[in-house]
Formats: sequence, C-alpha cells, structure tokens
Amino acid sequence: MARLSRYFLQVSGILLIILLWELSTGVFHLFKWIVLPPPTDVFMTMLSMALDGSLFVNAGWSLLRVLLGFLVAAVVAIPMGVAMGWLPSISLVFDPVIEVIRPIPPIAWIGLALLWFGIGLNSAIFLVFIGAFFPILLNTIDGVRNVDKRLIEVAYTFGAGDWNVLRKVVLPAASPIIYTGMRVGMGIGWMCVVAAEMIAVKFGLGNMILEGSNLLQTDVVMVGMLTIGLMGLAINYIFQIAGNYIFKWQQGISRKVA
Amino acid sequence: MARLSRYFLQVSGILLIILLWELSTGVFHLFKWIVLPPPTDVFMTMLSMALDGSLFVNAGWSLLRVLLGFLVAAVVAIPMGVAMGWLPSISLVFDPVIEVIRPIPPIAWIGLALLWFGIGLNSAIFLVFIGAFFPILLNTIDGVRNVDKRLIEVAYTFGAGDWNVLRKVVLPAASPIIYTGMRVGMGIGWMCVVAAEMIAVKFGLGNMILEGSNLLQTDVVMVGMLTIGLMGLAINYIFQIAGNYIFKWQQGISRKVA
Amino acid sequence: TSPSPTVTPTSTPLKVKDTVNIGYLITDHDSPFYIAATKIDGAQSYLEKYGMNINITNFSSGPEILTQIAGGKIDIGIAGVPPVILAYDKDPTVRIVTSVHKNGSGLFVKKGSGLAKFTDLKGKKVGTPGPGSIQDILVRELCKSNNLVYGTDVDAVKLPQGQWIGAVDAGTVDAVMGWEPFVTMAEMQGIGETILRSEDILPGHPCDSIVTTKGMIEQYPDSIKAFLRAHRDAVELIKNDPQKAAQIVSSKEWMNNEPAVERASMEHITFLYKPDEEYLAGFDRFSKVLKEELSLTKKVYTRDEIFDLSLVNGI
Amino acid sequence: MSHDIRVEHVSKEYESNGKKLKAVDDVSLEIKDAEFICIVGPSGCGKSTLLRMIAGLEPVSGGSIWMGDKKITSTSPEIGFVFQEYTLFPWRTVGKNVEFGLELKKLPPEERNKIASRYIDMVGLEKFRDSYPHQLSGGMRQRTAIARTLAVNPEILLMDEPFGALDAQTRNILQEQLLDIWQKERKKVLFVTHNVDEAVFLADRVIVMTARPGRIKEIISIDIPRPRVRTETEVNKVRNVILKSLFEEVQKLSDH
Amino acid sequence: MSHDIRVEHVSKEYESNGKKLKAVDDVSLEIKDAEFICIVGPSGCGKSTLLRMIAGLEPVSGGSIWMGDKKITSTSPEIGFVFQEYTLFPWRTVGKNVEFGLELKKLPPEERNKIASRYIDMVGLEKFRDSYPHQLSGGMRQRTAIARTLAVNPEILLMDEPFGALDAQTRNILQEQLLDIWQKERKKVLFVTHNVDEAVFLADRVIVMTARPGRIKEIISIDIPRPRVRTETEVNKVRNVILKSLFEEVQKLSDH
Ligand SMILES: Nc1ncnc2c1ncn2[C@@H]1O[C@H](COP(=O)(O)OP(=O)(O)OP(=O)(O)O)[C@@H](O)[C@H]1O
Ligand SMILES: Nc1ncnc2c1ncn2[C@@H]1O[C@H](COP(=O)(O)OP(=O)(O)OP(=O)(O)O)[C@@H](O)[C@H]1O
Ligand SMILES: [Mg+2]
Ligand SMILES: [Mg+2]
Repeated sequence: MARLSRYFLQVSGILLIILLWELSTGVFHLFKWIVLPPPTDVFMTMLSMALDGSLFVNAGWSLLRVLLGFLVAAVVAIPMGVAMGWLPSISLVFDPVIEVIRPIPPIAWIGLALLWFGIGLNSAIFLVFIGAFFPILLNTIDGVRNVDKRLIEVAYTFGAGDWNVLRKVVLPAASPIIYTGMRVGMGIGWMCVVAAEMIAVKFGLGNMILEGSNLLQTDVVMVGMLTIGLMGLAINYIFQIAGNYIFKWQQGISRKVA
Repeated sequence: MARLSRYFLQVSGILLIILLWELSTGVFHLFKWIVLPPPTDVFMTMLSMALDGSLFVNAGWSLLRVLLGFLVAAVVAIPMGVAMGWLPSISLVFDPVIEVIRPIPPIAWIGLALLWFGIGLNSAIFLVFIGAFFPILLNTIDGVRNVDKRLIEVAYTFGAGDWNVLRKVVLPAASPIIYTGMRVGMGIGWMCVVAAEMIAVKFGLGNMILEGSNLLQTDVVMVGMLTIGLMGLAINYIFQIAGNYIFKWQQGISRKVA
Repeated sequence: TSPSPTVTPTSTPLKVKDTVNIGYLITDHDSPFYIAATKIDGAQSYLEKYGMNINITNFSSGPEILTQIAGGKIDIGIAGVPPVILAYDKDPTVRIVTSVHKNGSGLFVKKGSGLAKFTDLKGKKVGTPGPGSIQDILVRELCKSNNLVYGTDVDAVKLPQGQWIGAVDAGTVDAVMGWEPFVTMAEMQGIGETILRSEDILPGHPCDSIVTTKGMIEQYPDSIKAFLRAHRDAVELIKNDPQKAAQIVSSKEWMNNEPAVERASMEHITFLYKPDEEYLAGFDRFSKVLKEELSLTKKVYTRDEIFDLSLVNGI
Repeated sequence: MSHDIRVEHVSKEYESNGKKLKAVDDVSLEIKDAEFICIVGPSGCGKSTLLRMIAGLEPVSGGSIWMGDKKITSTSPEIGFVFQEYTLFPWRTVGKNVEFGLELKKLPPEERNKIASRYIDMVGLEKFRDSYPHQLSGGMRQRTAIARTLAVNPEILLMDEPFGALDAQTRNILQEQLLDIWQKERKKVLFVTHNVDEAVFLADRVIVMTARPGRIKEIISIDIPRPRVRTETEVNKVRNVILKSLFEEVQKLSDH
Repeated sequence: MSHDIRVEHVSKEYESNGKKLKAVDDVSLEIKDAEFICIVGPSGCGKSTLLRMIAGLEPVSGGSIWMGDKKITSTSPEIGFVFQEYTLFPWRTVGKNVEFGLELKKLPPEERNKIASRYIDMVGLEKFRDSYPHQLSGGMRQRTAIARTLAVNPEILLMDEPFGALDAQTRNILQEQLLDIWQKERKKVLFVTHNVDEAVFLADRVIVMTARPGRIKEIISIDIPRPRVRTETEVNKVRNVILKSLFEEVQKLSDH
C-alpha cells in the first residue's frame, strides 16, 4: 500500500502536467497550435518519426558528435590536468590563460568554430570539446592536488619513486573526481552539440529543432527537445551506473545508489 | 627573486599566446583577416568600443538580463528546493518532472521562449532562468537533505520545533551548498544570456557577437567573446570573495582562498 | 566523377574540383539551386548532368555563408547582394558570378490588425532578419519615402525566420519584413496579411546572387561553369513549367510545404540566370546605402569590382 | 522538588531489514538530585540507545521513563544532552552557540547575553566568545557544548561519551573541570563512557551493562571522596572490579 | 648483522610564517635488534617529527641518523612506517594493499601472492583478503596496514600512535596481536603513543620526552616478563612512574 502510493506520487507530477497541457491545448484551445501543440500531437509526431527512423538517425548523429568531442576533450584535458595538478610551475603558466578562456560560453565560440573548423563534424566536435574540456580539466587538477598527502607519504615509505606515486597513488585516488568531471563535461558537451547542430550541420537533434522551427513545425521542435532531454537523462544514468561499478571501493559513491 | 619568476611564469602563458597570434596574423599572414584578425586590431576595436561607450551599453544590458533571470531562478528554486529536501513526498512528485526537463539544454528552449515570451527582455530572462534554476534547485535539495542529522537532534534536545529547526539549523547548515548552486547557476545563466541575445534582442554582448558576425566583423566578435570571458571571470570572483566573507565560519571555503 | 561528354570537348584538361561545397538558405529564393540539385523524375539532376559532384549545407543567414566562402570552407554560395558587399569589404577575393533573382520579399501584418499602410506602423515594431540585410534596407527606404525616422518612429527588431509568423501572430512584433515563402505562408495560414511587396518598394531590386572566390574562378573555372549551366537550366524550367518547379521546391527535401504555397510565392520572385541592367543598378544603389547611410563599408564598391560575369557570359 | 528521573522496565527493539534486534532489555534505574552516574558496557550494548530514550529522542518499546511525575515522551529543554561528536553549530560563534537554547526560550537579548556569559566564564572560554568552532581545539568545543546545554538550566545532563574523541591529557583536564561545574551546579548527570578510569574518577555510582541486549549487570557505588587521585590504591581496586566485570561481557561478545 | 638504528644528536627546526620553531632538540637514541621501544610525551613535543626523520620523510636540521653504517637520507623499504590514521589505499583490496610494497620491488605475481598470504594470515584477515578498506572495521584496517608494512620485511617498524583511533577493547586486542607478531618476526619497533598503559604493556624501554622542544627526559626499562597483566601491582607501579614524569611535562605546557 505504502509502495503503491509511492509510485502514484512519482507519476502524478508528470501526469498532471500532461493533463494540464492537453486541456489547455487540445480541449480548450487556449494556445494556438503553433505556440503550443497538444501533447497528443507531439507524441504522434514522435511515434511517426521513430517509425520512419528519422528520429534515430538524428539522435545517432548527435550522439556520434558528442562522443567524439568528449573523447578529444578527455584525451587532452586529463594529461594536462595531471601535469598542472602535480607540477605547480606548469599550473602557474596555464592558469591565467584558462581563467580568461573558461568563462566564455561555448555558444560564443560558434562563429569562430565555423571559421576555423568549417561546417560539419569538425566544428561540432570543437564545440563539444570546448564545453567538455574545462570541467574535466578543472576536476583533474583538483583531484590530483587534493590527493590525501598521507597516502603519498605511505607510498614513499615503501620506497616508491615519483612515477610510481603518480601511477599507483595519485591517479587512482583522483580518479573518482576526474570521473565526476567527465560526467559534468558530458552533460555540457550534450548541450553544446545541440547548439552546434543549430548552425550549418546536417542531421542531428539540434538541426531537427532548427529546421522544425524554421518550418513552423512546433511539434517537431518539442519532439527534438524531449528526445534531447531523455537522451541526456540516459547518458547521465549510464555514467552513474558505470561509476558505481568502477568506484565500488568508494564508500561515498556506492552509498548514493541506495 | 622567486617572487619575480613566479609573476613571470604567470604572464608568460598569456604573452606567448598573444605573440603567436600576432606573428601568425599581423606578421606572417597565415590566416585571412576574416578568419582571425591580429590581436592589435582586436585590442584597437575594443578600445574604440570602450571609448564610444557601446561596449559598456552592451555589457550593461547583458548584466541586467542575467541578474533578473538569476534572481527569478533563485526566488523560485530555493523555497522549492527546501520543500523538496525537507519533505520526501513533495520530492517524489516533482523529481520525475525535473529529471526529464533538466537535461534539455537551455539553448533548445530558445524557440519556445520566443513564442511564449516574445522578443526582448522576457525571453532572455526566461532563458537565464532555465539555465540557473536547476543548479540552484539541486544544490538546495542536496544541501537540505545532507544537513548533519546530529545538529538537528541537538536542536530538538533544546526543545526546538520543526519550524525553528528549519530556520535555525537546516537553512544555515545548507547555505554554503545553496550558495555554490547559485554560483554555478550564475555561470550557466551567463552562458544562456549570450545565447538569448543572439536571437531577437537588441543590445547585449551576445547581440554584439551576432551582429559582428553578420557584418563579417571578426574583430567585433572577438571583442565580444573577450568581454564575456572577462565579465564571467569577474562575476565568479565576486561570488567567491563574497562567499568567503559570508561563510567565514566554514573552514573548507576560507582555506581555499589562501 | 569524370566530366560528362556534354561539356565542350577540349584538348586541355578540365579544371574541375572533385567535390564542390555549396552553401544555401532555406527559402524559395534558392529555387533554381533546389531544382538543379534534384533528380527530376528519377533522371540525373542538372548538376549531375554537367558533371558536378556536390556537398551541400544549409545555413540560416547569408553572412554565415559568406564567412565560410571567405574562410574557404564553401566553394559556391547563394546569398543576398548586401552581405556580399560587406564580405568584399573585409576580403576582396569574393566574387559574384551571376544573379539568382530580383524581388521576393514582403511586409506582412497580423490579419485583422487594421494596419494597412506603412505609415500605420509608426510607433510599432517591425521584424527583419537583421541590420545590413535587404529587408532591413527595404524598411529604411520605406521610412525615408514616408518621412519616418528609422529606429525611432519604426522600431526594427532582428528576428530569425523561424519566428516570423509566430511572432506576428503572438503580437510580439506588429509586422515582419521577410523573404518568401514566409510572406505567402503567413497569408495562406490565415495569420498574416501582406501590405507591401518588395517590388512595390524598390521595383526590380536585386536579391540573391551566386558567390564564389577569385581563387575558385581561376583554379576551377569549369566547375563554376557547370554550376552556372545547371542554374540556367533550372531558371528555364521555372519559367517554362512553374507547376513542376513549385512541386520540386515544396518537396520534403527542400521547403517541405504545400506546392500551392510555392506556386503562389514564386509568382513574386523574378528569377534570372544572368544579371540585367536593373539588377546591376540595384547593386550600385545598395553599395551606396551601405557606405553612405549605414557606414558599414570603407567605400562605395562598383559592379566591376565585385561582379565577374566572364564565366556566365561564356556558357 | 522531586524531579528524580525514574527509568522503569524500559526496553527497546529495533527493526532493520525485517529483522528484529533487541537493543535494551528491561532496564530500571533511578537518578536522584545531584547524583553523578556513569554507565559502562561493551560496544553496542545499548548505552546510547538508553540515553536517547531518556532524552526523548527515541520512543521506548516497553516500560516508561519519568521525570518527577511527568512521563517523558518528547525532547525538552529540561533534559540536556551532550553528544560525543562535536555538535556545535559551525556558523555560530561560541557565544551564539551558548545562546541557542535561550533564543528558543525567547529570552530578550540582554538576558541571553548575561546567562551565556556566566556559562562561558564557567568553562573558561571568555577569550573565545567570538570565535567560530573551527577555530577551537577539540577540548574547547566540548566545553562550549557543555556550556550550551547548561545555559538552559536542565534538570539532568545526559552525556554520551563526551570526551571520547579527545586525547588523554585534554580528557583528564576536562574531567576535572566537569566535576568542578557539577559541584557548583548540583545537576543530575548520566554519563556514558568506554573508559573505566574515567568512570572511576567521576561517578557516585557506576552501572555496568551486559552485552546486547543491554541489561544492568551490576551497580557499583564509589564512596572515595573527591578529588580522587588516579594512581591511588583504592581507586585502582574499584577500577579492577569494574574492569573484571566488563571483561566478562566483552568475552561473551567474542564467544559469539 | 649490525643493523641497529642510531639517532645521533638530531634536532629539527621548522619555519612557518617567518618564525622559527624548534620541534626536536638534540635527541640521541639507539634501537637494537628485536627491541620494542615506546615513546610518550606531551602533545606537540615532536614525537611524530622524530619518527618522520628516522623514516627519511623529513630531513634533519642537525645531527644524523644511521642504520648500521648507512646514513638515512631518504625513505626506503628497509624502514617501515605505520601511521595513526587509516592509510590503506581505498581502491585496493586487503590483498592488493599488502602487495603494494612487493609490486614496487617488482616481485613476480606468484611470489607477491605467497608473501601477502603469509602476512594476511598472520594478522588473521584470511577471510577479508578481497574486501575493500571501507568494508573493514578500524581494527581490521590497522591490521592490514601492519601486514602491508611487514610484507616488505623492513629492518624496523616505526609506529605513530597506530591504535590511537580505536576504541579501548579493540585496542587491547591489537596490542596483544602486535606483541605476538613481534615475537615471531623479531623486528625492531619504535612505537609512539599517548597512552601510558599501552606503553607499559608493550615496551622493553619507554622514552619520556619533554615538552617542546622535544628532548629525551627519561628512559625507563621495563623488565616485567610478557604477557603482562594490566591490573598487576608491578605494572601499575611502572605506570605510575611514567604518569608522574609525563604529568610534570604537561604541567609545563599549561604554565606557558
Ligand atoms: N536506528 C537504529 N536502527 C537499528 N538498530 C540500531 C539503531 N540504533 C542502534 N541500533 C543497534 O542497537 C544496538 C545498540 O546500539 P547503541 O548505539 O545504543 O550501543 P552503544 O552501547 O552506545 O555502543 P557504543 O559503545 O559503540 O557507542 C546496536 O546493536 C546497534 O547496532
Ligand atoms: N610541517 C610543519 N611545519 C611547521 N611546524 C610543524 C610541522 N610539523 C610539525 N610542526 C610543529 O612541530 C611540533 C612537533 O610536532 P609533532 O607532530 O612532531 O608533535 P607530536 O609530539 O607528534 O604531537 P602529537 O602528540 O599531538 O601527535 C608542533 O609544535 C608542530 O606544530
Ligand atoms: Mg554509543
Ligand atoms: Mg604526532
């Protein structure tokens, strides 16, 4: 019984919103279709786009772009972050540069990205890269800097050299924080891919939203938004599950699952 | 001496980049002006835009929009977050709704924002709101849920009622985490205002970038980006300084300044 | 991708680019390109017929296309004349190789709003694609001829094309000066009412052109020629079989709307595969406006500087 | 005024994951005015649970607890609690922490100030009144917590291993200060500790509890006059009695 | 094999915020094979600093430290260190933690496995070999840390309050187990503690240090045969001697 009412509460919020939405559009026509189409229309459009495969093609392209950009970001940011966290002088050189570039929103890079990387995959990847890079970098620096000094000392007492300390202590100890940075970076990358796809790119969910909006198909716009939301949710969930598995030695994280 | 070399390292990164930039553009002309104008041109443009005041007008508009959107987000998100963190049943109802809406990037809302709020201030505010809302909400929930249970018990042993526990224990204890959420939210809001201003808004740094880009004035685009970066930096810095002052009772934060 | 035999036989090797990158906009101003790139009735497209292998990308504004042309990422683009002048100002390698059309814009208000002539818009908001666009210049011209002050009496607001109809409908702007087919669409959806067409404002004003760079012309003249030939054939088809043309343009691949809308919309667009004197005179006028009224360029550019009609004259 | 605390046949059962666990079983106990009672017992035997029930933080499963002729069913400022861990409000200075309970009683600021001063002086923290908890040592924090509890003038002080996290020297000093304060204020004290030396040094009576489920195994009265000297033979004798009793219980645990 | 540890006139000065602080002053000391030495002293007197210098974690400011005829200048697996806090690598299981030092010695996996097994058995954690540190109790963690250090077969074991964070019962059990292991392995042990009972229970010699700057105040030899009974009169006698000596030093601190 308590269980049932729990489930009921959990869906009630979503149901209520859908109901209000349907009432205000499909039933009472408070909004023009172009401003807010009824949920039934949106779901039908979603279904038909799923059936003819176009939804999956677009989602697939977005996913590909985000993964590539994310990969490049991780491959550049993690070694750089380790170096900056471990060696203060490197950090001194790069910190000011990073401090100035970091607050520039990825969206503001779109213009230059197009100029520098051209249209298509490369500039989308660059934008995802810009978005994902800083969270990964900063968390890596943070993780490396805040490794428990005592663990490092322990390794030294066993006669470990710097390289072994880095490899066997600093990296594993920092890994959960680096991973968190990657998760955040992935979220921002997902945001950037949408922005990138709104400009000069074929396929992709962002492009789908843009075209829907250019052609006044508000239902397509909402299907695009919903798909982006659900995929973002799924990606985050996968990261979480994987993180709980990889870092099962960490009490903190594994507790959060329960 | 050590001090001097420290300063030297700190500026060397930035100087190096500017030097490379100038060499590749102004001196060796490796890039077309339209792709990458030399830094001297960018600085001259910045100077002239500062002198004729247009830079400040644009920056002022962006700031106003971001502050208003941020304020609305904080005013809605904090009470909602406290309620959701404190009362599990409210949380059960809203959690699924939030989980679906949250991963939709603020940029994807632009189309609907324009339809719903029209051009101008309101839609920019809405976009900033969407961007700033979730970090504040989630941190508030988190902060309230993770208040040290023992502190709450202490208050009860002094005969405090629920209202006093909330007011005198839960809120102050959660405040640093809420504040962090506000800081993150401000950062994202700043990102969103740029996106909003790129569409259907007069004045503002985002608009400046877009118009620069429409008129093929790459120097103006870069001035816009630079200004956004510097202002973002300044806002974050102000938040940090203020936070260190407000939460000086917190060992963790005040340590980070040093 | 060997050149097709229909191309003039010659002993010197053809100067053709393997894949030509094309940038375009979502508007039926680009109809000739849509038609040239479509396999009509399952046959080869015109572009294929002339041996072109293309890679196409749609943009949301002319300046974006010009930026990419200057940056070398787009080889041939279709864009309005004013952005080309602005681009030439920064990068004098861009060239117009021929015209696409004249006219094709219009001013519409919400149906039943009671706004009937331009002077009714005093104190109102008008949406345009942004400063420096043809539509923006049209609004300026209207202000001048009606003794209104642009910006004060009439507030011009930048608005992306996807928002035009919705914004008029929702009342966020009172009118939109936009390009086709959105003017016609607004009308046919029962939302908008057209009060002025661009041919009534600046009769025969030039609009889109085909743009490339000096380098492209020198390196791959045969690719450009092939594109121009296909362009010419497409313009002919629009003239000879407007019904068929409207059908192609409204297909899912391009405008994705009703053929009837396109049929009506394209009536207001004068396509021409080679610029006439009216078009060129219009260019001179825009060039003057951009320098003297808007101060957006360093000087008034002449047609000889920006146009290179040698190729279109040679097909 | 008969405000004696009476614990009558109290028991406590927890349920976790469907399994029932008896934490406290049929404990009866009386604490008279100005009495200092220590509880020792093996880890997990229910000492904290018993204290929490007396404080009204946890409902009893059986039996009842009385203060005078009032049954205890919820927390109240009459019953002060000092926890093992540092439980100061980190955002409040020492002074504001001590005033916490007084604010809840809605005393006017001047009066709060006056009362707080008295107890801050008593625990010797005058100079640290405006310091935040993170600026204090562990011992100073526990002294503040004690002052905060005393400030509301409770009938009884429940202390759950209050010095458990301190080092030996600080611990000794605080034990002496606590006795000092207790002699001035004549409060009832119920004090849980793991440390037999501490119990012998402090208590009028030491209650030894059995391994779980916690029952009272033995009550040992200590009549040695205070101040007691830790190394004295008589003190050592009592200490050994308690240690032996406790050892039996710990043995039981490892036999399981 | 003369691998005795000799500490010769060692001193240590720290500089923080421009002020110099003498932490250790002219300490000389010799530790012979299979000797168990405890150090007690007031908080902040430099006990940890001394141990860290012997371990090579901290350079000396004056004097020198020798192992046999080799001067100690940096850390090495010859000198094992067990810290007070839990310093297991949380991402390694018990088994992998114990193998840590062996990996650094580049032993092949089978051999690592064999050696680790031996020490894991010795500290009685066979059943927990695949557990992660967060799944262990405090006592089990410290046993793992000891096994990890013993596995590399060091000449000497430096232990800085290894049982300080444990509760009294667990502490007693670990003390007995440590003595067991020590008797099997015949290592030199230098053991810092705050707890005089612990020192008396464990040590061949107890070194009492003065308040800062730490000097050696007194060295007390304990000839009581093991296993010692904590409540025995003779044990208590030694305990009282040390307590008194220590008390004088703590007094000095509070006089400051
Ligand atoms: N909230 C709870 N839910 C379930 N079991 C509990 C709860 N609180 C305590 N217990 C169990 O009740 C028993 C008694 O716990 P309690 O904390 O009172 O022991 P204790 O004597 O204070 O131990 P220690 O000396 O370690 O502090 C323990 O077995 C404990 O696991
Ligand atoms: N890295 C350091 N920099 C400056 N001063 C230090 C440093 N490490 C220790 N000290 C100081 O040296 C003195 C001795 O410290 P040490 O930790 O050796 O004392 P201890 O005897 O181990 O104390 P405890 O019993 O509290 O562990 C203290 O006053 C301490 O503040
Ligand atoms: Mg307890
Ligand atoms: Mg120490």
